[in-house]
Amino acid sequence: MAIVELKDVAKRYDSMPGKKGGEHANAVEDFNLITRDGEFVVLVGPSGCGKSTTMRMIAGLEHNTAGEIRINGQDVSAVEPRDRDIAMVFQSYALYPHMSVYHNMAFALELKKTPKDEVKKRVQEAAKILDIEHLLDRKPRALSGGQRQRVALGRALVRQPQVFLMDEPLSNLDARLRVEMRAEITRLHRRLGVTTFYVTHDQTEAMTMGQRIVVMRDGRIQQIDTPYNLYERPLNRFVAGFIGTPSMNFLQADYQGDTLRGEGFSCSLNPHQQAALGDAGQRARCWLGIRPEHLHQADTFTGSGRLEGAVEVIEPLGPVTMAQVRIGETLVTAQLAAHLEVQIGDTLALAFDPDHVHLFDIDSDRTLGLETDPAVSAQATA
Amino acid sequence: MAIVELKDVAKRYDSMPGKKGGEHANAVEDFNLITRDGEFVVLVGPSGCGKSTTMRMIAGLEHNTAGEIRINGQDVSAVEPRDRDIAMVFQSYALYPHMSVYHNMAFALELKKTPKDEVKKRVQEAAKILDIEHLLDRKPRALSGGQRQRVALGRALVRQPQVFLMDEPLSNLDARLRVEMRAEITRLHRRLGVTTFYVTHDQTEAMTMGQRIVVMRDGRIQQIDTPYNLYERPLNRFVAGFIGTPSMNFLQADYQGDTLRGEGFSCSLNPHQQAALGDAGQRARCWLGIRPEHLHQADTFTGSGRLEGAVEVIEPLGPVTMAQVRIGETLVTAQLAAHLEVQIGDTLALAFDPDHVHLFDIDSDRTLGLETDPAVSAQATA
Amino acid sequence: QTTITVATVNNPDMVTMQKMTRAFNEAHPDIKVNYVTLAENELRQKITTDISSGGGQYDVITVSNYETPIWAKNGWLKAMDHLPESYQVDDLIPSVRQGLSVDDKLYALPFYAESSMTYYRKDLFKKAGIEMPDHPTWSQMQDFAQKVHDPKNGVYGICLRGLPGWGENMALFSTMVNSFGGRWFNEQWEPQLTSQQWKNAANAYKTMLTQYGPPGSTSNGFTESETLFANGQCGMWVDSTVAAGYLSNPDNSKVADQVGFAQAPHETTEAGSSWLYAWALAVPESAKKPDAAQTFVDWATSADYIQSVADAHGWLSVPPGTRESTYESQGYQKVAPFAGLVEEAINSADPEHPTAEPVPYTGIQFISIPQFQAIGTRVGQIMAGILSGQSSVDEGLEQAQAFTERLMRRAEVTRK
Amino acid sequence: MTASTVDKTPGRKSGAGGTALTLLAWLIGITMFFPILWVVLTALKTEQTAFSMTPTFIFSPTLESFKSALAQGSGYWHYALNSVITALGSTLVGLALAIPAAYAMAFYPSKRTDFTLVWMVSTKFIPAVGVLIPVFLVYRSLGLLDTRLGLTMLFTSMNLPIMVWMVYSYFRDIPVDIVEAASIDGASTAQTMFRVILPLALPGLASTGLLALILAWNESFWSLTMTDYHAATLAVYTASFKSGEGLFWARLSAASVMTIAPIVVLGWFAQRQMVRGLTFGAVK
Amino acid sequence: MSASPTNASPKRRAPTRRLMAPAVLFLLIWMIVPLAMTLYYSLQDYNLMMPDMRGFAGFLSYELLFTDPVFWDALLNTLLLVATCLLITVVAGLALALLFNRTFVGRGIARTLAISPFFVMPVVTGLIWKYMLLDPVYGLFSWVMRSMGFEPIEWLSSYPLLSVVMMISWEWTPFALLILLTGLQSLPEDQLEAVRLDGANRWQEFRHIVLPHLGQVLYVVVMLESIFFLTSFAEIYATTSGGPGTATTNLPYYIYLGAFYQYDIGLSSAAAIGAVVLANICAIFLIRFVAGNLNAGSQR
Ligand SMILES: Nc1ncnc2c1ncn2[C@@H]1O[C@H](COP(=O)(O)OP(=O)(O)OP(=O)(O)O)[C@@H](O)[C@H]1O
Ligand SMILES: Nc1ncnc2c1ncn2[C@@H]1O[C@H](COP(=O)(O)OP(=O)(O)OP(=O)(O)O)[C@@H](O)[C@H]1O
Ligand SMILES: [Mg+2]
Ligand SMILES: [Mg+2]
Repeated sequence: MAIVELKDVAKRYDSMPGKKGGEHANAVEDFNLITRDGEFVVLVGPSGCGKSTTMRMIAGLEHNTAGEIRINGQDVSAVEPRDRDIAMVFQSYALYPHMSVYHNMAFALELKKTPKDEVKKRVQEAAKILDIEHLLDRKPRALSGGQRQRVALGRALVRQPQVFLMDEPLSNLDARLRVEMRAEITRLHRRLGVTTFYVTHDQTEAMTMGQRIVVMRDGRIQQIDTPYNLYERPLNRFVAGFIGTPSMNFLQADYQGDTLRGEGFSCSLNPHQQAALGDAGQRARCWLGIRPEHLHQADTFTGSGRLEGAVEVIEPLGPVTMAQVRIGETLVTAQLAAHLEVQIGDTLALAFDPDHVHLFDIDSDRTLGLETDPAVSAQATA
Repeated sequence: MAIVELKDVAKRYDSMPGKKGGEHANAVEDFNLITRDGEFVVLVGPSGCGKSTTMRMIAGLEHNTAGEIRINGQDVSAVEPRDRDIAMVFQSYALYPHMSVYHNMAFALELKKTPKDEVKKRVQEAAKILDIEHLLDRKPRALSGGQRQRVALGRALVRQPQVFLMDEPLSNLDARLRVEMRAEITRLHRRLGVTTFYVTHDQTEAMTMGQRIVVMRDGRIQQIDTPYNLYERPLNRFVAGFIGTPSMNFLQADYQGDTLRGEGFSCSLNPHQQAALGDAGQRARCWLGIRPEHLHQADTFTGSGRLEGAVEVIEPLGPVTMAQVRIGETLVTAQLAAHLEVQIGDTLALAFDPDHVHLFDIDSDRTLGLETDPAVSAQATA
Repeated sequence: QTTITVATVNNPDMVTMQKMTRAFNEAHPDIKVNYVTLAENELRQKITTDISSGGGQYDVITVSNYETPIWAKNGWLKAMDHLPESYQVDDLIPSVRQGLSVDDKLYALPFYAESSMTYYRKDLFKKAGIEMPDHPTWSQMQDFAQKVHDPKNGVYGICLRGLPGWGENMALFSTMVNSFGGRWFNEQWEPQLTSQQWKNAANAYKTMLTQYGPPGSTSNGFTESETLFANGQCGMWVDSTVAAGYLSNPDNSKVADQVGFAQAPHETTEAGSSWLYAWALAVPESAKKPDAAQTFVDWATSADYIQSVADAHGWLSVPPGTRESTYESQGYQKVAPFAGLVEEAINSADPEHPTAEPVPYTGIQFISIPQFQAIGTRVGQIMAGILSGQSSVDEGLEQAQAFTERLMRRAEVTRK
Repeated sequence: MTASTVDKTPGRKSGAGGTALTLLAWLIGITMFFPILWVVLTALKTEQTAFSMTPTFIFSPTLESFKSALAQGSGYWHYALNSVITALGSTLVGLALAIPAAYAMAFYPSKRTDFTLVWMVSTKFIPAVGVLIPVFLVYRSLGLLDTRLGLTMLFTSMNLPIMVWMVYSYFRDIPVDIVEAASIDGASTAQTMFRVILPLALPGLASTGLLALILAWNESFWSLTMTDYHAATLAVYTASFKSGEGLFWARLSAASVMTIAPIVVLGWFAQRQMVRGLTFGAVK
Repeated sequence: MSASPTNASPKRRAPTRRLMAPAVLFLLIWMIVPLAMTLYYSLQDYNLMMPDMRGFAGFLSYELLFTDPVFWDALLNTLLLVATCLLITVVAGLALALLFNRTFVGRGIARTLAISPFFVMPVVTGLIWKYMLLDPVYGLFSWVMRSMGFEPIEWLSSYPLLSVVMMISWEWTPFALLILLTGLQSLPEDQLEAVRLDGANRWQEFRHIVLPHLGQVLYVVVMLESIFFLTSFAEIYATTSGGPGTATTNLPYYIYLGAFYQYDIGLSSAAAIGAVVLANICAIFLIRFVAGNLNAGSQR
């Protein structure tokens, strides 16, 4: 129910040290994003990249040191957090320790003078969804970690604000509950259509819930795009490596005409890829990116796109098995069939489909062969 | 370097309400486990099932209300936490707010009068692993959530205690870092051989790191076994459903002779399964469990083990796509190929290999056809 | 109906006055009396603050013969020049009356007055085989003290005020200085505190208290000494005449039947050897109800009042030292064997001639100048310091001299 | 964070050392209290037994001194009422002023916060005697002498800096996240204060209030100089039992007991409020 | 702990002003008016007993003050008193707070008993000590000494400053105890747990966790007690009256003597200004050297 607009937003903490030892000076920098009304935006990025800071600025808990934040077109720099009509799930929970779980959840509603019955109904409802009905009378200190997190989530869910901000709301829940919660949040979002910002480290959550995903790194946006596009067309090597678990494998390679050659492998390129590499000019080196799920066992195969190396790690994960194979200096991860019959130390041959590889500039890490300039693309999709 | 023994351990919190509204009376009950020296034990279970409580009892922070805890054969009920030589990563971090990151990590070493150089070396090393080298001078309050968690982890990693206790140490980290940390912890464990208890909600972590996994529910142990066995031979429906993501699908079915029939499907049983069902006596009903990864698209297939229903949810997850299909009253999840060409509402046919199904008693939820009694099995593997 | 506020000290005679207020109300039903009762220090502090700033909070104040002349000169007190005939002004003991007058005009009416005298234990003296003369000298006192000193049995040779304060140890010590022939100032207002007479007096004081006195004598003021004596722990005691009644009363005193009385000791001169102190009631210029206040003051200091106290509480409870008629009364003489001695002491105290040599000031144990409180307090502290061994007599007196000089200079500078 | 208490952890069961510490605590408590007990005993003695070289512990108690301390003329109830009004009044006003200020400084600190705090406390550096005359003159011209209002204001100004400081330090123990959560929940400043902060800081507020109450109750310098009768407090009452002549010790003891009894009783109740901090489980 | 709003954004300062205004204004008036008047009087000839002699005196009062040896004695005594009392009360208060933070039988009662001295009026405290405890003849202390066969000590004349220190400490240790106890109660338990697992013994636990946590509260105690000790008056007034000699004359008592014995408002105002300056120096010292260390423990 709200359009959130961030324009050139930056944040610098007073207590932050300068650009020392490779540290970025700003917690958030040049943040540009305009949501659609009712959009579900997911923020992802390495720990410390500025996700929480961005959320806190939207909430008004932190003052942006540069740029402008607008909600429904209105500049909110002078609007207090309480007047922004935002519900937030804090990464640190921030429960009211002196209130029971019930009152923690009811507090915001009570402040709005919602009728008692209504409050009770909504709290009960949320508690049911969160499976904390039996804990309503307890104080936070008598809860387990995951139960506390659910209370924190419940405190937001009972409300119907303009914007939801959820900072890793499911991180301490078990897989099953997390799947349920994910579904509930998606359902709630569909029903209420509240614009939502959602921080998560869970790729599944990010991919399934986000209508758009913002990938951040060191305070800067790397790409804003749909889940599918992020996976299929990452703008640079960072995004490519960040999206998808296990991450994409990167190998250095030289190219010559239509062939790419690296330590222990070679593959022929399709015309599109050739064109991309040609664009990159004189340089004869590039990064080759292959996702683990695009590698398969290829004992007998000898054609284009064959890798071979000693197995160093084997991780059986139930449905699949992960194998790490040493190719030159790189450990390449491959997602293989469940009942892999190899031992550590064995030599394993892997094959990949050359159409499924990604190519990146050796210096700038930009993806080669994308039609548009990354920055423009980020804006364009926004 | 230590054998930890828990015998009939139970914990009841003073402030816990009685058996009200289906709540279990004890946070932990009848906990029995003997670790091997240097074993890596993972605790999993739904939120609030008593994992943290168990860890805290081992650490001596909570007094077990029943049973006995022994470390290396010695009853530790009279041993203070400080004398147990245990390092713990708290679920709530519990950082020292007034100390810099460096001192948070160095503190335990300094207390032991470790030489300065040595302290510095070890802290630097850990900081490097955790990628928090540039934060060493900061106070915890100036860190992001994930950074704090890494400090909490670092505080344990610098030590070489008898036992490591790690309570969801990676929950707030991004996927990539988590993979790295996982590898580091495994490496450390291999190198030092310290007996480790590890709580996680991440199945991958549990499956890859744990030598044995303890599955808990409502304070009680459900199964203690190797990752492989848990996945392949869960002792009961709870474990079967809990291990593996997405969870196993459960369908009610009647059996008659060698055939199992449910709403919209039927399949023939192998002799082993027949025997198991025969054991169950008169009852003609049972639970049929099929893992999503054992379902595949089967448009043309018509044989034994065919399911058909309307697609309700499609989740493209990059390498695979999850589809939820309605079979009777149940939503069955299937893990299918990445580029699934179906729409919501389409009818989808799925097939499963009857050899890969699990059968459970309709009342007790126990797995049918396991040679050994669950309880005995749990002890035996211990 | 008018209400007057009376500020008064919390001494037993004033407490009696409060109890007698009913009688006043019967005579003057239109006047209601509120009392502000405090200990001496607090009271003085309050009244000073009030009166010097013209506060007008009190209609009747309790003042002593020390501040009366000073305040009168500052124009803060109403003159008592319209006293009715029935008041019998001439009945007032002359020296007391004089102390409360400026230019022969009364500014405060005496409520009770005291001088100093010597108390001793007849039984102990008998045991030691000595006898107390009517007019002992300080040398004799020292001698006696030595003889009756018996700390093992809890008896100390002599109790004297040691508690610092211009109205505490300095009241006594000033009389000692006087009788040793010393004076505060010569006629040019130059302080004389390092003179030989002062040193002699100080040495005598120190010797007696440190060698034959009770322990911790620097905390002993009037009350503490009185307690000690009443408990039978002093062989001798030189102090206010008001203690006589208390010590003779077996209810209070374990040694009631063994108290002997004598005049305050002298040494080289009898002049100024006993002090003169009076608590008097005055009406400030700033009083809001001066007439009612005057009525009250007249009543409380009248002979009738004394008579009615005697009727109500017995003669021992009457405020002493103000009227000759008290001492002439049969009733008083009967219960107070010391009455004659007291009357003599008061009568002989001459504020105009406090010592052998001439002085530019009036007052025996104080000097009627504003600076005296400060000087007396400081010197009192120094004397206590001498007693507790913090400084020698010579050093102490030099400090005292220096302080006095400073203060006098300050006053002169201000005057210019 | 957990709700377990320190003592529940294994190995912490009180053994011989624990018993010794308990005994020590009791011993210290009794020793500290002894002088007060002694005053109470003295108040029950006659003036004569009050002073004796060997202290009497066993004697037949008499209520004489209490009777005279409570006698009609003593006006005990009048003074007590004034004490209650001025002490309570100044404490309440002080809290009302101190809480918002401390809240602002604790949760919205700025560079001037430290300065402000020190400045506030520096207003207390002037010894009361030093400003007595100025304040007296001002009060006289404002007609505040001997009024409860005047005395209450004096006490308030006397205690305010202390209260701000204490409340501030207690507020600082509360995680900011909670305040942020409240503002996200739409709570106004007042609502945050009353519904979130105050309940959490209750133990601290209780001790602050108690402290202010005690200081005001026991203040004697200003009460003695600025009041006479109408607004005079128990401090004045007590002072009026001190005398330059005669034995007054038992009476003074009785008066002192009557003076401190209300505040001691109140203190006993108030310190129950100082229960364990409540912020556990609030934040990660 | 949490990421705190380290920067006060402009929009957030608004409530700050509004909330602080009443207290600040109130104190401002209460500080400025008397201070200005005191400053004014310190430059005046103003003797209560000499109403006729008023006028501008320049710095005469200050000159007299600084040349008065008693003033310097008083200054020294004040500092001595503050320093020793602070040391005793804070150390003892801390020890007692730790002692009473344990749970034991009848803790509430014992704690109340220990806190009670603080409820007693300072003047009464003085009287109790002077007459009932320290009196060399009737005092309890000397009775104890005597019954053990020793000569009683003449506390107030032989060790006057020590006696005053004892009194003040008796009265104020409970204050430190009370405040520190409340501070201890807010110590997050998980930190204690962490430090125990880190292998700290009791002392290290205290030194590295409890003490830093108490920093802020300790700072408050030190600061407030300094004020009270700097301005302590009633105890001295009721017992030694500043003596013997100048042994227990502190600044407030010195000012008192100036105002009510010399009636010299000029001089006592100058001394009051001197006390303010001294106190501010102490405060700066505290802030510079103590706060830095103590404040480290604060949560934010
Ligand atoms: N202090 C307490 N008082 C009362 N009950 C408590 C207390 N601490 C925990 N509990 C309850 O005990 C049970 C187990 O808690 P525990 O913290 O061990 O769970 P957990 O398995 O760690 O869960 P999570 O994954 O959510 O952290 C929970 O139901 C919880 O509500
Ligand atoms: N109060 C602060 N003072 C100084 N620096 C801070 C403060 N809070 C956060 N930072 C820094 O700002 C950066 C961004 O922090 P932020 O909390 O936004 O990260 P995040 O993306 O939420 O990370 P995480 O996933 O670990 O929670 C981090 O490098 C962090 O160290
Ligand atoms: Mg974050
Ligand atoms: Mg937990």
